[in-house]
Amino acid sequence: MRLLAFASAVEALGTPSREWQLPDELSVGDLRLQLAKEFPAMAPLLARLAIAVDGTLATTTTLVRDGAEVALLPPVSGG
Amino acid sequence: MRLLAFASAVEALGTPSREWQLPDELSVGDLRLQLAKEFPAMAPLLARLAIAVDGTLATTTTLVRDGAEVALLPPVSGG
Amino acid sequence: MRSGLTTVPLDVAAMFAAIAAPGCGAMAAFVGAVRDHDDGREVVAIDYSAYESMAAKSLEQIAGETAAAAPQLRVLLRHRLGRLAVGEASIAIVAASPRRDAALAAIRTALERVKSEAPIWKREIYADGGERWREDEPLAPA
Amino acid sequence: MRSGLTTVPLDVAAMFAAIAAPGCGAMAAFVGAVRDHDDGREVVAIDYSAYESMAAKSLEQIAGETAAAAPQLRVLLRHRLGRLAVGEASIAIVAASPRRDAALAAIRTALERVKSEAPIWKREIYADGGERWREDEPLAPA
Repeated sequence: MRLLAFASAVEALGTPSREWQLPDELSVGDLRLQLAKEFPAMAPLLARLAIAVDGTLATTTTLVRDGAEVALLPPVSGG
Repeated sequence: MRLLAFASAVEALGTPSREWQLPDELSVGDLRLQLAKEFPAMAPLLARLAIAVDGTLATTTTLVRDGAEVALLPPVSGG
Repeated sequence: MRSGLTTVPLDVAAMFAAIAAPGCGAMAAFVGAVRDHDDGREVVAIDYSAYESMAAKSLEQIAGETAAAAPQLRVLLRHRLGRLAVGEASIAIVAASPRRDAALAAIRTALERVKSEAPIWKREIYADGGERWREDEPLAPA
Repeated sequence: MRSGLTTVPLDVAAMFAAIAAPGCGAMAAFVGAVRDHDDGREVVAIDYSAYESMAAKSLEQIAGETAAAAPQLRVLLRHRLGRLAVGEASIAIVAASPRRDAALAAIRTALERVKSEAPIWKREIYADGGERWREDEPLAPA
């Protein structure tokens, strides 16, 4: 999948965008656990992050397919 | 006094502005009675008219001195 | 730029510029324009007239009192007179504030007050050749 | 002109012109600009960034759904990205309607939705050399 980070999540991920290979299709809930494991700097952020899959806000049960675009979205401040 | 009329009151008065000589200082309440007498076309309008004396909205008891500017103000529609 | 009456087209961008301030992150505007119909009749123009001296004072007072309702709130309010074609703006109200709620509330408050407190009238000119004074709101004390 | 993101200065007059319609006598606007302070710190600029593809869709959706709330209501909503100095506009929302209540309600509704639904972030740049992400509102589903 392609992992995109925004705002403070960029620093936590170390980059605004990277490929990330995971063995299988998994839920967004499981993805959160994997993120905390693989990117420890992300762990303290995770509770505040929304996650979008292919441009749509995901829930814990949303499935992430291979090739998906997964965006890590801190609380927003537009306007 | 100088009598000013606006909107539909212009037609009722026959002019937007005229001098009007009244014997004495009088209240706006009495002025309304005099207007109805002197300008019969004004009578049906009077209940809807607000009256300003020297640029300030008057009440029935406001006194109109000689030389005052008295404005006949139908309901408004600015905006 | 001061609140008041004008016979030239209203310029909202210039009004925004006139009230902008580095501490005011929220700006709101209301613009009233001539509609092409009213009560089912086709309108081609509106003639706006006013008791000018009193209306000018009224608009300044409404802008000043509306601005006084919140800290750092700034309000500018201009009304156009004369014959306006469909689509032309008759009134423009702008507000600037550190807070968006204050700016949005200000334009609504000022608009409602103008509609009942300013001695201004419109005469609608219809496509069928007719004309009519609109006399909608009894003039209210400021 | 469409609702969405831009990197060039916002032009409220052009946005008003884009939504004007002969049947719409009421137009309202909200403009958000960079303030010179926040939480007591002096701000010199704000960097706005976005998840651009999703934010563009979100702004279009908010404008469309807000407009659908009332007959003949038209809404246009644009957000600027990049580094903005104090006083520069980051967002402009305009609405046109036959009714002033609908126009005024629309800009407030659209603004509140943008603040919680659009994936857009500001990073404040302070006079003391510091910088900080503002992360205020958990992103809400549209």
